[in-house]
Amino acid sequence: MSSLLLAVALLWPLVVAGSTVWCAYQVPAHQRNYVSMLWVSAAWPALLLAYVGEFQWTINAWMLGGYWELNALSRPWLAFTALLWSIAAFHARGYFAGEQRQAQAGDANAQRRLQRLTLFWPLTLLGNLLLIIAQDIASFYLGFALMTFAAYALVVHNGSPAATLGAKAYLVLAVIGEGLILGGFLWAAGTSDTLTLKGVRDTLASADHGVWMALLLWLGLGVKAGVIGLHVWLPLAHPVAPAPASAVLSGAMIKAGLLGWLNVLPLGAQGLSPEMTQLGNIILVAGFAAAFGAALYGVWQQHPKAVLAYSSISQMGMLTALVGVGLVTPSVWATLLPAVILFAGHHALAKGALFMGTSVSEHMPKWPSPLLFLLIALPGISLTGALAAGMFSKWGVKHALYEFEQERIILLLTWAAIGTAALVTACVWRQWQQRHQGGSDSFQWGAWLVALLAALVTPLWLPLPEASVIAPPLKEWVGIIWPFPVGVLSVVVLMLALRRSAISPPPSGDLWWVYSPVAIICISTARSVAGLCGKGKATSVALALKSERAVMGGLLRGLQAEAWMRQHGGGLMMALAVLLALLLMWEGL
Amino acid sequence: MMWRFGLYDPSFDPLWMTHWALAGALLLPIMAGLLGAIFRPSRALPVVLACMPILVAGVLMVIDYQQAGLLRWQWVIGDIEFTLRFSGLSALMLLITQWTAAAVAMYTPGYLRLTYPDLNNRWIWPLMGLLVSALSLIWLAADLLTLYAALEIMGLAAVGMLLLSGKPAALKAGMRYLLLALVGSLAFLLGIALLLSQWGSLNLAVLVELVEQEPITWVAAALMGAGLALKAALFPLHGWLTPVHENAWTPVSALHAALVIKASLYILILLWSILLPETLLAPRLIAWLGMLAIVWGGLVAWRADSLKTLIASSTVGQLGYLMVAFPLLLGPGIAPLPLALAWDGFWLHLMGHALAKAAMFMAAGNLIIATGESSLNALAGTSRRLPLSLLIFGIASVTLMGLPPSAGFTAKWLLLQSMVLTQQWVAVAALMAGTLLTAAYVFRVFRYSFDETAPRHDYQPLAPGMDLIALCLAVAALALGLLAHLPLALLHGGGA
Amino acid sequence: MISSINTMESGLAVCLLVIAIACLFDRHLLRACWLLILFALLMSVAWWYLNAPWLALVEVVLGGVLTGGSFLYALRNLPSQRSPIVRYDHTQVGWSHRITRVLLTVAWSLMLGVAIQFLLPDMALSLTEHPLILAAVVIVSVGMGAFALHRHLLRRLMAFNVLGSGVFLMLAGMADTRPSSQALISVGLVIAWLGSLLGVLLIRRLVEQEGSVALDGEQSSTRLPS
Amino acid sequence: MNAAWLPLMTLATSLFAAVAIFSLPEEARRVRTSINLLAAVSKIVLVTLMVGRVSEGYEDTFSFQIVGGVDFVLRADALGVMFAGLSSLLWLCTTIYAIGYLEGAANRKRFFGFFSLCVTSTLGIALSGNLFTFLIFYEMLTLSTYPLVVHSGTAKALAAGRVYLRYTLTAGVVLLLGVVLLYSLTNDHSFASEQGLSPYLDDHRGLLTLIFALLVGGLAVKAAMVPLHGWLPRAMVAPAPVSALLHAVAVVKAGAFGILRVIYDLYGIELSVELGVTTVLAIAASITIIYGSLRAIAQEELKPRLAFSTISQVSYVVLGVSLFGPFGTIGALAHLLHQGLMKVTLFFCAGNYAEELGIHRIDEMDGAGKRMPLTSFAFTVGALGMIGLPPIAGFITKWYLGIGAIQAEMYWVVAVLVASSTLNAIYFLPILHRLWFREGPAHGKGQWPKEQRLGRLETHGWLLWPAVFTAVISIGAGLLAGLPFSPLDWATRVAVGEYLP
Repeated sequence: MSSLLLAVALLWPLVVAGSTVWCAYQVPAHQRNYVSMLWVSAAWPALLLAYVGEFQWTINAWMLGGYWELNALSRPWLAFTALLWSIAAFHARGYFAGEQRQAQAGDANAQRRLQRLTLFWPLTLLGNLLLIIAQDIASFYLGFALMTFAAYALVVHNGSPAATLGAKAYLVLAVIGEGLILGGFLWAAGTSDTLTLKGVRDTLASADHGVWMALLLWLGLGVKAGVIGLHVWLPLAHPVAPAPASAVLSGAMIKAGLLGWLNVLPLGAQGLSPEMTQLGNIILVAGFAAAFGAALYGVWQQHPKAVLAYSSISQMGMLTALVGVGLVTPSVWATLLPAVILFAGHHALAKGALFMGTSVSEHMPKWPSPLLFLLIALPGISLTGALAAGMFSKWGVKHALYEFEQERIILLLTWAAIGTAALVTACVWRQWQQRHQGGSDSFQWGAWLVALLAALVTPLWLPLPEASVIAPPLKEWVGIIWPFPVGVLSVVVLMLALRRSAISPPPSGDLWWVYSPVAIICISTARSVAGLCGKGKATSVALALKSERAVMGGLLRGLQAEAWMRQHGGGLMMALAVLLALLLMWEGL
Repeated sequence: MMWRFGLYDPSFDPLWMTHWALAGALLLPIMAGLLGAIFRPSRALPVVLACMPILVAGVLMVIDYQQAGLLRWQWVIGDIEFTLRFSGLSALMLLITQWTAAAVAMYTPGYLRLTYPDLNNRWIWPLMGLLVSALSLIWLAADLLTLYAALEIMGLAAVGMLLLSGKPAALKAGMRYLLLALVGSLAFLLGIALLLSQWGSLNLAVLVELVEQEPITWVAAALMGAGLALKAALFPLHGWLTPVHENAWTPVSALHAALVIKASLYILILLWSILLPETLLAPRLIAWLGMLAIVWGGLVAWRADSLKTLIASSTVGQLGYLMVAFPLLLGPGIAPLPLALAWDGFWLHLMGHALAKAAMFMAAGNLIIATGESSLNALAGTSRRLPLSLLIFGIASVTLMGLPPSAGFTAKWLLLQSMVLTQQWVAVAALMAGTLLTAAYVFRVFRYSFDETAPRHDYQPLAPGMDLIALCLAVAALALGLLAHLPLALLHGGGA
Repeated sequence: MISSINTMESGLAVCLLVIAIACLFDRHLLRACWLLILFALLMSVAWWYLNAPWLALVEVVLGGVLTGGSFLYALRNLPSQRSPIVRYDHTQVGWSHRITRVLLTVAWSLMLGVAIQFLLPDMALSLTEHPLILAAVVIVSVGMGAFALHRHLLRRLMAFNVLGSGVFLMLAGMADTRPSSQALISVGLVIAWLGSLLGVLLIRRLVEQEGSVALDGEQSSTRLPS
Repeated sequence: MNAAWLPLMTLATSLFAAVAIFSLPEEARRVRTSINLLAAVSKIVLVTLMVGRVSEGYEDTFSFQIVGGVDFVLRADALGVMFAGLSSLLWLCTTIYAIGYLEGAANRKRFFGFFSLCVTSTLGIALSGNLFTFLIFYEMLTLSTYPLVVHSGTAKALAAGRVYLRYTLTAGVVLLLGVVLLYSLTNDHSFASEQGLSPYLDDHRGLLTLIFALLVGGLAVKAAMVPLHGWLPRAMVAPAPVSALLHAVAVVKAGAFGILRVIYDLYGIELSVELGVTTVLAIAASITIIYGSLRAIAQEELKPRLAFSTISQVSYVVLGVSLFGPFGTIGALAHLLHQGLMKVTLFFCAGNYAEELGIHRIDEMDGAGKRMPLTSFAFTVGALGMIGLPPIAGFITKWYLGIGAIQAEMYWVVAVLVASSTLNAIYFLPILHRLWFREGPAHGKGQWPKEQRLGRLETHGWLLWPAVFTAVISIGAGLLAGLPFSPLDWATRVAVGEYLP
């Protein structure tokens, strides 16, 4: 039964993708319904699968040997991912309603864009699902790659120069990330002859060069998870992607990197080498750097989705730091893990809701504005930990860290929450500034409301282990809540203070503008090297041809000797006879 | 060495039927030739019928040889002794002669009908018969008198055939050939004279016993070597060859290149084996000349711009392969294994070349008839119109290039292995270079023929079977490579 | 008596040698032709002298009458047609060409001389012991040299005939006139006659068609691209 | 029980086809097509039989003597059957493709005749049981591909043919020398012999190294290893099916397969490592991989870019061979098959673009995905497979090569692999981007260079389906690599046979 459901869960997105292709060639353009209910349903079987229970599958025929599992980690992960994808699909149905009308009216560009998006959406979903349930390297890598590359189409959707740039940044970093991941996996798998993620984890913990493999994997997966330095694609890609795509990109897909870490890094393993602990520290520092840096940079952004992208970086920074904790003090990990999952799940839904909110604020339904913007802000407030599920997840983390006396980290996390609050404030503020009335669709705001609700009650539906969700005791509430008002205040103060001054906002994508000239120089160098190779070869060929021509000329002159030999046949015969006789005598006498 | 040529006493006398077979093999060609002169066959069928008894005679002799081993005939007529021997080598050469000549004869009527339909062409038949008889006699002869007479008859018949086309260029070429061939045989005769006066016998088997290494042997060997080298067109005495082949009729060129020059070479290697066993320098000289021949023939062929010149020059290069094998066959201190390898390779190459060269000449002849021109430029577009002729040319050239699977390859393999074993690296290099040069000139032909930019439409149709005969020869040359152990078994059958 | 025999033999040898050389180097072709016939007749005398009367007969018929006739046919005007061949050889050869031929001739005579010295040890004592053989050696060498030297086809053909006779003489001189050597010589004579006949016919045709009496100067037959 | 007829018949099917085609007149299109297809299908059946026999543990051998000490041997062993399977499968695809491609063209008789000969030679190479037989078919391959390369008869084609011959014939001569040296040293040496050449190691170390250099040097020309690769990009003037077959199976693979044979079956892997030649080979292969990729980036036209990609990709096989260890071997063997499938797909697609739309240059490909979706899908599969992305077959081999490199402790090889993958991405992804994400003539911008409507579908069905089929197989070979008789499974079987005799 579960296997059947698994098959359906994985094949259904393919069927959906196939149906979009079918429609493209068989249904006339004006009747084509790109975001049909069939399309929306792509993630449903997977969502169902997450609630069936824990299972294992071994499929020998699959690539290098398939080993899939729904366990304590992957099941909740699958649940929130599939849920987010389902909600985002609903949202998309509303979001793209206008574009669909254009397409049906005969706009070829709109047709093309929608066609592309609806084809790659289920494929991206498929990759995401596969990497969650995969416990063998090949499947994980397949899922990861499929998701990564198919998502390119989601990012590039509207085809504007900004979108092209965002998609390019995304793709370049994705390729680098894939390379790093492959390198890490190869190294680990080659060292210990394993094909499963668990085997990789064990190898990382025990092998001589484990820390380097871990570093490769951490960085490679970190591209997706927005580790500082590799995060540049997020603020470039998110603002340009359509809101539902941003929602899944930021909610579900960047979590794939985190899931990868949880799967392969030897978190919580005992007896780690000092180098590994060192790596943990680096991860910790990088995480917090991202958490704070993104907040400080993000509040200046103009585009609400760019702000949200930095918020994602910041949030992922916190999660990165928690992963670092898992390496530095392994003992804490067992209790920390459920909290991290909850954190991730909550962030996924909340961030999804926030991104959908940006589209809602652009097409506001005829609701009272304060209510609307309260609702828009709500998942953000939850993210800061001041409310509902956010509070639970914050407490879950703090609780685990308290137990192992990691006060410093708690302090830093709390400060980071201030950043979160600031970013949320900035985002809502920007949305308010850029709000638009009209063009709303019930699917659009309906899905958004569902996401909002789901985000607020995350612990209720997330299939976490028993008793892993602890309600924060009342006396801690202040400690959890206080960053929110502080963050809001700081932004308000900042905005008021800088109201008159004309500071141009820094470009989104920060380090990209450093990387890209360097990369361009590198590529042009490679091109010129290739050109030089070609030129060198051409010269050598020309030289060879020239010498060949000279030799041929000489040869032709030499061949005149043929006529000479013909003339002097008799004399040559005499000479040969004499020569032979002389040789024979010479040898004989 | 001597058992290889069958110069020992046989254990059995020939059967009565073998006598008849011998008579048939030696005389029937002449008679068939005379018949041909009378009836002037214009189709292949009567020629096939005429060839049949000759071929049967040859096969019968080979069968007898396989049953009885070496066959020997000896007649004494007025104090003059005539000796014939039929060894494995003779068997092979006889077969190759008869079958190649038969193929050429079958090709001839169609060729003549298309090109030279006048009365004069009847003379080709008796000359061809005479040539085949003389060749058969050479392979069988075991005394110098018979050898000399047969060589002379062959030479004159060959000259006659080459002159038949009657073109001024052909006459000139034939004149040069005539003069040089005559002088070459006089040098040969002078050698015989020295031998006869010193050892008092013309019988090769006797000479084997008597000959000692002394200056008179050497001078005789040198004279014979030079004379036969001239007749065999060994480099650098090959100058007469190219014009002769270029201007003669195609079947004549085919026969000449395939067999006639090989006969002189055969006599050369036979006599030197007797006179100069275990000699270092003279065979070395021949080998060095052979290396030059490979390169030179290849170069001339490469730069040639007429098809027949190309093929004729290629003969010079191909003879070089055989010359290179001289030190391996005659040199001192050659171990039995490389000697055997070189021996097999030598004859295999000779046979393969005979078949392939005949096929190549015929294919080229067909191309020339069809296009009406003999220059390479005229070949443009032939790959579309005359694919079969070109394919035959290709198959034949596989043998010449020594690419597998062909007799040329297997022979080259054997020679190479022998050279490697005796560490003659320069010869190895020459063989390698020869392969490349051969490929260069062969593919030049194909390059022209694949050119589709010059469309021509006026191709003369060929007579039926002309391509087929050539194809059979070419394929035989290929098959000889894969089935090399069959002829080589015959070659070994005599004494091992 | 030995000395008288030697005188006879020596005289014969000297005559043969002189006529041969005269024949080889006479640019007047008709005269050379007659000299060749005279040479053939002297040869038959030599055969007679060497106790080979049948060979002498064959020589007269083949060498003198038939071969000589062929050459005369080439040169003389027959009643029906004029001979196309000019009766004087005007062709010129270069000095280097001549010198190499002379050197080669000397080398050949030395080579043959060495062989004979081993064959007939008494020759070592006195060169005149076997004057016929000595003459034959010189005739062979000079004939060969002349063959390689001349450009005129008819003269080359004559040189071939002289060379052939020299070879036969050497054969008979060294190996006696035993049956096998007589057989060899007879075959050689027939071949020489046939070759000469063929050659003469060819030369006539060539001169008629091309007007040239030499093979060289034509390089068209190979068509080497230049 | 020795079914000697099996390898012989497998070889003979295409030989008979060649003879039959040559003897048919040019106009007999229908009969020729039937013969082609019949022969191709029956060959696949025969190869399948052989696969069955080999998996049951038989090694069917056909042999006869050529001359003393030299035999002609055809043997169906696991490695050979693997290559034979690839060639026969791709022969069928390419034949179908070629029939469509040459619809109405001139000289089809010649083309298909030599095409069949070419396949015969390839099969012969696969099944040859000793070096002599290998050499025979190796040279036959050279000869039979020449008419295919110069098929169009243009000056460019003829020049390419000349270059091709210069390289390959010289290589053939070098190879011949190596083989002769080896035979002089050891006499007839079967590929099936267990002990390799190690008995000669002590006395003839230098000679063995020299022979190795000659053999591999000769083979490397066909395998297009830098700097002996010059013929390959030029040979691109050949018709698309020829390029496809040359690149995917016949010529370059013959070279690579030869190197496999030399190392595994002739020298034995231990001896090769002992001689230190594998390291040299690995370095040469790495240089080729990087150089080929770099040159590919600089190409503006589609087919030359694919050609340089081939140069780079084929050396993966050599690289895998030179890694001591079962994983490298598996990677090499599997790549032999996988690269064949993927590259043939790419060339089919390139041919389709050229035929249907007249596209030769990469910058003409904008938006072709809309016009020719299935072709572009196949192309995408091939390209992604070349980059090494899962689930396409290319990933599997890259994976095994990487593991092999790590187990052989040659970490720089991993760097080479990663760099090559990145370079592959750099030169393939822009094409894919153009295909799918740019707007071109299909969206009403500009015109195709030379558009023809060849069939009811996006192009002629004979052209389309082979490409799609090989693309699907490429995915299948990656996705279901664990199935029995998949390329990976068979490669593993061979490798296990090599390492655990």
